[in-house]
Amino acid sequence: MFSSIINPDFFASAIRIAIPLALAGLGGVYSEKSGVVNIGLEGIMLTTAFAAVAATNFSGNVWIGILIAAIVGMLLGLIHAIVTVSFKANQIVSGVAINLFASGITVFLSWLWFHETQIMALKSLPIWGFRVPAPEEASSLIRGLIVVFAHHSPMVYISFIIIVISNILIFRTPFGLRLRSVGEYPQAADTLGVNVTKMRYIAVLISGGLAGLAGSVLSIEQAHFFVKEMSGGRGFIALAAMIFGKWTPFGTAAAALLFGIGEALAIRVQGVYTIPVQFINMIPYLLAILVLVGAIGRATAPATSGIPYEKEIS
Amino acid sequence: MDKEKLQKENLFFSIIEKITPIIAIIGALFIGSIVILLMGEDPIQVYKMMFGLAIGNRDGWGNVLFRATPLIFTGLAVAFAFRCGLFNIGGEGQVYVGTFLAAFVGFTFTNLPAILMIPLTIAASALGGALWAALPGFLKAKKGIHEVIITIMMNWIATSLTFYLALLYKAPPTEEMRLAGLPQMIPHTSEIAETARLPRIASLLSKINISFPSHNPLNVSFFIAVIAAILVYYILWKTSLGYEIRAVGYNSAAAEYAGISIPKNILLAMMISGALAGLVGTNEIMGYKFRWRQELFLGLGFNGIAVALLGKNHPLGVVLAAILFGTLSYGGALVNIFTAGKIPRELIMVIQAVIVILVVISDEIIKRLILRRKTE
Amino acid sequence: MAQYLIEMKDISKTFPLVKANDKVNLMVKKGEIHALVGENGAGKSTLMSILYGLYQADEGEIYIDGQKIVISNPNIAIENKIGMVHQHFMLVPPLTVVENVILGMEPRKNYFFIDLKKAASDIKILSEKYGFKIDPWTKIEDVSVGIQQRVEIIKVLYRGAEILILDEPTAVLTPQEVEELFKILKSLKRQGKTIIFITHKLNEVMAISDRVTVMRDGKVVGTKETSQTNTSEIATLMVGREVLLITSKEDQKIGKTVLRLEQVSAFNQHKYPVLKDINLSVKEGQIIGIAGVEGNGQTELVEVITGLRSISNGKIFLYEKDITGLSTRKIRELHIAHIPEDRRKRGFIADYSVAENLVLGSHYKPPFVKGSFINFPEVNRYADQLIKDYDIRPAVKENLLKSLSGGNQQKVIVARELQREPILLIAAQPTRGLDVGSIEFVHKQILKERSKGIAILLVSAELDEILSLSDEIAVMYEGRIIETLINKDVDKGKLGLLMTGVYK
Amino acid sequence: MKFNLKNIFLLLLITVMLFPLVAINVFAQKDITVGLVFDIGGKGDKSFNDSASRGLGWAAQDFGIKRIELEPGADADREVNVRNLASIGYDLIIGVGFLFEDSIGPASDDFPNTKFAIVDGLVLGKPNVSSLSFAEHEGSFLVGMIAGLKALQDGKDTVGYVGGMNVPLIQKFEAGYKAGVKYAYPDCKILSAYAGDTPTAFADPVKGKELALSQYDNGAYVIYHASGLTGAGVYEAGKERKRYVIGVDSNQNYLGHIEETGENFGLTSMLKQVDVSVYLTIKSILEGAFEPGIRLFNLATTVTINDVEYNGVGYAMDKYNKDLVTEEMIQKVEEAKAKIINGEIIVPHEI
Repeated sequence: MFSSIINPDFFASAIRIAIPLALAGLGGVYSEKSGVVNIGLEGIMLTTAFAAVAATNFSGNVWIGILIAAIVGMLLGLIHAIVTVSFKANQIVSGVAINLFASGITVFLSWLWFHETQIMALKSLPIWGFRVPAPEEASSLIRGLIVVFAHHSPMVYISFIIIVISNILIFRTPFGLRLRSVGEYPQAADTLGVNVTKMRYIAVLISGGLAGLAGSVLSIEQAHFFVKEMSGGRGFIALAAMIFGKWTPFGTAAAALLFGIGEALAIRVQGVYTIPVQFINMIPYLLAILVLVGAIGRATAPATSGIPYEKEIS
Repeated sequence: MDKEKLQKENLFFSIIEKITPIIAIIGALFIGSIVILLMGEDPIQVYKMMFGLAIGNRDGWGNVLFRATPLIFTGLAVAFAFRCGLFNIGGEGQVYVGTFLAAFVGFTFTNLPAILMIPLTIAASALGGALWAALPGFLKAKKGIHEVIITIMMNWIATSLTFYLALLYKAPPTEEMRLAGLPQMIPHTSEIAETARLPRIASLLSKINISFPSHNPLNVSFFIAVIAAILVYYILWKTSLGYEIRAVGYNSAAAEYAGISIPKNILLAMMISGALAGLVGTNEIMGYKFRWRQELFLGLGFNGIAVALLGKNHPLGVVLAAILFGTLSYGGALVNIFTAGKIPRELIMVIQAVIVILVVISDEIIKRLILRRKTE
Repeated sequence: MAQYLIEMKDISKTFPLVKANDKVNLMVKKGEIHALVGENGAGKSTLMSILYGLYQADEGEIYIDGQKIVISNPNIAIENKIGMVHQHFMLVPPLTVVENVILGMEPRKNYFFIDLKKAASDIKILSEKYGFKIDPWTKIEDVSVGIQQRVEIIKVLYRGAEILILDEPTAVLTPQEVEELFKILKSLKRQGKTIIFITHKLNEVMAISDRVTVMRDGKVVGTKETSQTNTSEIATLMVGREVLLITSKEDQKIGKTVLRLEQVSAFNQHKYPVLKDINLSVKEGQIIGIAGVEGNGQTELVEVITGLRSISNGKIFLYEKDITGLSTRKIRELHIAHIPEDRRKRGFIADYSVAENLVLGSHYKPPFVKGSFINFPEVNRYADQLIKDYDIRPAVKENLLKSLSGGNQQKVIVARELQREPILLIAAQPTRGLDVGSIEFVHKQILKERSKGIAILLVSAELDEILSLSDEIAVMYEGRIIETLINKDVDKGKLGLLMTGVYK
Repeated sequence: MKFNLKNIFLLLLITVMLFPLVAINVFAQKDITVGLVFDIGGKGDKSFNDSASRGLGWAAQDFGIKRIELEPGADADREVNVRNLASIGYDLIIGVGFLFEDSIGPASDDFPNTKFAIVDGLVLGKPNVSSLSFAEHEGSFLVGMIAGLKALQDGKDTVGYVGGMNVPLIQKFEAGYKAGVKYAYPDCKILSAYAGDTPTAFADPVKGKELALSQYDNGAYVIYHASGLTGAGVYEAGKERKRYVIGVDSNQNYLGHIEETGENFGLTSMLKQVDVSVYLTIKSILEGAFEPGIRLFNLATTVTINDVEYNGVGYAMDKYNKDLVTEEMIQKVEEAKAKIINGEIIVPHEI
């Protein structure tokens, strides 16, 4: 019974589920490190999930779909940045507005362009990596490792690379240093000639772009479909992962993996034990709350996250 | 600066600030009309149809107010919490739990007379919402965990929990269903007792010989919503409780210094907010469908946020904004019908979101304009 | 070479509601230490922010070394070798010293990465040259204020600054640290650097500067050679009238013990001990001054007495009644008044009206409530009375508190607290950031309360304030009261040494 | 913008006054008019709603009717749509999904001259409402047999089932399917899972894919999905793992086709002929033979539309799966079908 739940496929499944969470959570990291809360991640994921499918169908190429998703994500990020950085409006309000907007615009455009509210992507991403050998050909360890790590779509590997690059970018480069300082103490950064507004724009744009990739993973890679409201709250779980991951790329990715494991577990526990399925479905969310309760006190948000930078008051 | 000039300026300030939602609405309709143009339709015709059909007759008004009612509750919920510096995104879950508890009381205590039953059911819906908001409130008050993410998680948990309960208390199959050998499709609870139901406006008006379409869903719950709005106003601005809640919202450090308990007020504000959201049960359960089924409530909590923003977190504003959203929602559905599906309802959702964004932006622009003017 | 290194000509800058600089002219010679003095709000910081490119002047011109330049952002200031050490340190607490220093002009390796090693060794070299002792790898949040200031100076020097602007650098330092700073400044001057030194402490002007420019109400009212002027002349220029620097104080009969702390200890939010075995008592008619460098537990001391912070050990007594662990509200109900140290943060609710702020903390009790409703007629009557009694301006009770000047905001707080007929007054930094007139007002009120026989605990970073008001002075250092002195016997030097924990 | 605004207000005013007039003139129609209001999920779900839409399309082609398709948003939209279509003179209004019980019930009293039909729901005792019901468990039994036979043929021991929202309606599919598998292959293990508790469980392909992958990885050889669009994810998983999928409602066999390799993994589909029921209902009105009450569509129902014979429920055979399902298997299935029709086999509709 146990081995039918916890096995290599289980971990592979956890990784797949974690990828969009990790990408969007990473978007949250960039944005919050710069001092901008982005709860519009959810809406950006939804919109870009649509954009990816639409662009794939128009162009006949999945990579163009993914690219367009990233661009659309950045455009929504740009809106968030204009509203919150330039106009200094409440960041949560702006994020909520983006989420509302996403729910409407995606269904609206799918009616307009495709005359239905769920659209199938005409092309899908290939699976990369080694062929999983038949049981008799290889030891179970090698088989297991291939299943867990070497048999995914390209976006999984691209996401790994993005996570590693982000960690380097944030902690080892001038850009990262400026990013962190802008979120912690924008006045200080400003006095040293770091352009706070520019840094925040860049960060929120990157955040949108990453959420866009996350959206495209959902629709192009995982579902092969766009369905209304398909982001299903993953943007918010991504934020929880970001908090639990202490606003670092690796931490966020690890937390996303934890949620991936939680959901993979919820999927597999069904039918095996006689717990009502409704309670199993609560697992990821209960996990998120427990994680947040546990994380507080150990993690601190960037000091000015959520607060617009007002130069005049000094 | 002399007193008169100061007061004049304050007046100018407050007038401009108060009409930003109107500017935003006009802007959003303008953007909407560009979209309609791009779709090859005539925006004036569409808007004419939308507003004409929605508020051009009694049936339309009834439907608009009926749709506004739950939004008033969820809008008030968001606004109330906001005054305490809290962002209650958990309206959705609080609505689920509150409405379920109302239904539960409604179909369980069927022997009580209406005079007990109606207040009891109303109290149950408020209590359900309040309880569901208590945990995020508690975690915020005691541990400082941001309420936004917790309330969102609580939404999903409420979805699953109430669904489980709905299965547990699902209505037995009717005679016809048994005969046909058909199971109940999506579970809903039994209907609530007659004594727990709120009368429809149509039946009240017919007693005083005013004609009103009898099928119109508008019911007494709308007045409960208006009363709730008035109560919220009085609580926030006229009582010491409201004074404390707003003090915590404006400046919690100063409130703490003045001996105001921050955890207590956060918990209280969150629970009152949840109770307001839970009161949606008066409309949907006690006044409309008389039984609980999950998809009745989808999206009410989130639209409440938009309503609160547009209403500037003021009860009167919330009521007006809810009526506007009710109009857009009902008008949108009608436009969808009368243009034979050419103009989808989702256009309305886009317009709503644009309104919210524009309210947010125009507030800032106007603040700046005023500042600049003052400097000169 | 031009006669002046820096020439700021006819600089004007208007903010919403205030004209911060009005046709200001400032001339600074190369290699001098130029003091810029004035009261709070005189426009010193604004002028320097313009020079550093943080603000743009509405009109006026700036010449550096005879060249006209437009400083539209700090980068241009840095390019022109201007550096600024801000009053509130511009350091990012969770970052290390080296990260803070290089922020904005990071040395790179491989075009992409920060070369932290090179940066750290550069900083080592710089700090040795000027005699600082700084570990580049520690985090800012872990070092003392004095060290932080040195990091700020290094930050400026690292950018190759020839002109250093120091905005009230001594405000948070002990007298010993001030000495150290002055040594550093003199050594910088020897290396040919030009220094602009903003302060409102006249003894510092006399001790360090070559020339002094005095500002008042956004205007320059005079520039003098320091050697050819004296404190009273500068003071007169500063305030525009003769000032009474020492408040006269009558003898007062000391009564019963009002407040007594017994072995009180407390932690901060990181479970780090911030108060250690505090013993303290305040008697009727007595002012106990708490002296010490900021951040040595004064804030926490006030917080534990007022119930804002729970204590880990010890007891607090009011008239020998145990009040340990009571809520803030209960403590306020025992007639303990509290003028909080951070006015903006704790003292009032900026978006409430004057009237609403005047009942803050009493808002739940009759006569201000009837049932659970607020009794607005009574609140308004009370507000009008207090506005008149304490001369709060403008005398409009409906005004939001945020629209008032700092002095009037403080008057609202003082009025509110004193009107509650306190038996104990805790005044923390009661005159911080106020103009001279308001300071006099507050001091008078405090002494008036003393003469009524009320016990007063005064916490202040202004040594002069402590010295002129208190009967006894308790010196705090690292969470302990290390010495209690009778004011008459105090010598300032000894007090300074105590504040740095030298005498133990 | 200003001009625009003035216009809007002016016209608004005029509209309010002229509303009754406008309504009559613009929307008066002469042809037979049919309104179709979708269930949650909406058009494009590749199964239930699309099937209804297809039936309407057939009727439009054959009879030249005028039609409108609407997708309700909030719950109250259902009633608004039904009522308004009736009030502007639509002849037949079809509500797809049992959720229309609440709105069609009262509306049918207020509009006695309008005909209504409800798919999957029951509105009884009204002379102008037809309730279209389907014996999904019977169809599921047959595809269950195919799944079992396929596993047996290839020497596998496990099949799977993925449901959408965990509700009695969908459990009916599961019950029939399980019975069918056991009938054909008594030792076969059956895995079962549901996508969730909300209507979105019918539209969550991401979840569907993970559910299916977990079943495939635990040995399932064939998975039957009754989960609307969530099933799109099941097909994705099937193609990825090279295992079989059974579709639902419409013929979804093509979803299992991989263009690049020409392989097919859509084993068959359980057909729930909503299209047929919609078509027949429209036809009955044209012929003046509208039947109120329950109309049950099961294996015994036989209809011929455009020279194609349909049952009320059934399984799909086409070019995609003709090589997957052998003649022998079809023969066995047809035998069982006959037994169900004559009552020899009683298919359970509850698990």
